Amino acid sequence: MSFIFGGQRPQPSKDEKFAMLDMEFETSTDIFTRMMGSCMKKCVLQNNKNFVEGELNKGESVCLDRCVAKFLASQQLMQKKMEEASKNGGGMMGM
Amino acid sequence: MSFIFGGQRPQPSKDEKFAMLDMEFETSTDIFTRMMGSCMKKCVLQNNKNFVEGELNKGESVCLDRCVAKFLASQQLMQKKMEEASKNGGGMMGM
Amino acid sequence: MSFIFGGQRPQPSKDEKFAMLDMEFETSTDIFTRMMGSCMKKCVLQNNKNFVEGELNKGESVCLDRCVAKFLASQQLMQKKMEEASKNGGGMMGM
Amino acid sequence: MNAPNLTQAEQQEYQQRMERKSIQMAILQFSRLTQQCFEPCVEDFTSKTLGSREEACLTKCFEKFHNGQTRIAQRFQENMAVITNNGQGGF
Amino acid sequence: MNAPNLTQAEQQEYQQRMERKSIQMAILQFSRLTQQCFEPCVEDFTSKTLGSREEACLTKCFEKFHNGQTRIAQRFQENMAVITNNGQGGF
Amino acid sequence: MNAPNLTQAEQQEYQQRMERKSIQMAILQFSRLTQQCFEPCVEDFTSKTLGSREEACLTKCFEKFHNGQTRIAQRFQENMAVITNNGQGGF
Repeated sequence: MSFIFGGQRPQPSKDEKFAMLDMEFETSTDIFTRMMGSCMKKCVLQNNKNFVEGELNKGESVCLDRCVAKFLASQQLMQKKMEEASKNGGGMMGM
Repeated sequence: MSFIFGGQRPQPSKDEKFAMLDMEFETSTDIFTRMMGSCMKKCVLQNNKNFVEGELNKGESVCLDRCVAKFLASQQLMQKKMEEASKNGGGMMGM
Repeated sequence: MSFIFGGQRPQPSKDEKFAMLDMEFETSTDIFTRMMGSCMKKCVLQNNKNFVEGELNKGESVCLDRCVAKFLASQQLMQKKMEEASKNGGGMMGM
Repeated sequence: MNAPNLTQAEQQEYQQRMERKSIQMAILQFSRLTQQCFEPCVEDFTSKTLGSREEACLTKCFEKFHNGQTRIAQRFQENMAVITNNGQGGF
Repeated sequence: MNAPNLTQAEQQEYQQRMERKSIQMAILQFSRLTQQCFEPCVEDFTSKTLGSREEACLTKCFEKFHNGQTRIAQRFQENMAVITNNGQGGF
Repeated sequence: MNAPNLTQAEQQEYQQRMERKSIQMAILQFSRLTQQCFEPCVEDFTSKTLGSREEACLTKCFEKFHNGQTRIAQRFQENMAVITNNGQGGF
């Protein structure tokens, strides 16, 4: 997320380094959880009100594969837009 | 939130002070995020299934202004009720 | 959650002990919050669009009692399934 | 999961930490409640002040959740006591 | 809630901590936004690349949220200033 | 975002911290899953014990999510590898 980390400080302390790694971990976790929520909803839950079957069928599997690809592509696209907005002085999402 | 912080300890340590500030930050962040979620839903998303336009139109803008005012008024009202319930010995929300 | 804590380390440090207790606290809080969300939705909110009454009526009360029992039973059942899946080498939910 | 053994000094320190965490949780719960009642009760945005009907709805909604939460917390504790005694462990 | 008094050294240290927290919050807000725009804009899974209509929708959705968020933040700060001046306290 | 350089001692310490965080995350994920399956599967509150149909639904729901999550995690890692190699950076 280069639009956020502008200038890096020269020699971060241990706590700072750990905080950066924590942030990376929480970011990946968050994006993964959201992607899973959206893709399960779009590919599996809409047609499974009663869960008669535990296995993923062919249609669900293919849908999940594409959904992951599209979710990450959406994330890349929005990141680009965010960087553009950031350059135009908009700041980070109004806060 | 005076109903929560009853008696304050005399001289808090640095960690305690930081924890208090963290709490304030997380509280404002949380309320802001929820307000944004509710107001975007009520004023913008209901009529924008396809996002043909990125700008806010006049109706959306005015709706957001009022929604923020009403959300904060609701928060104040509920806080008053909470303080009353707290005085009547109910404790903090049953936990 | 015995499927997660396999072998315990011999003598945990203070920080480790606190981290374990924090985890327990956050786990109970999370499960309680989710149970409350689901049970309020199923027993109370579905029939209260306008909140004409602040008290719980008889039907709502009984429904909440049963909902709590069933939610916790569901949690126990899913935990059993998780432990079985974990034994079969599936690992923890694919991550 | 077996609870770790704490020395007395650690117990006191953790007690304070718990208090802070409980306050934090209560605040976040309150802000969730605000949203949960705002969404069904406030639907008119032709004005920027709450109408009397909206205020009444928010008040009843608060009471309903407060009562519901109290009841759920009681049942939760009773059920957890049974589960723990049955040796099935907690979470 | 009265803000605690910080020494100058503490202020500096807290400043840094705040910066990190703000970054963290911005990142999580961004990932929430991604999901909020993905769900209404992407509904076709017969292909694994975004169509031009989907891309346009995501872009407009981003702008709409960006503009909405900016406006809400302004009003939030104005309203909070009024509430605080009225002595009703913050959160 | 460039990963910071860790000394060997720091790496070991962080490793332990990561383990705890992963466990925490797994627990919260499990509790989310419980709710996600409870909501569609349990709808009858005329009794306080789970019926056999409800139990079957919960079991299938668990399996469905478990399988879905596994597949999504695999694709996620594959896609992230491609994105990183293309030099577009991670998050």
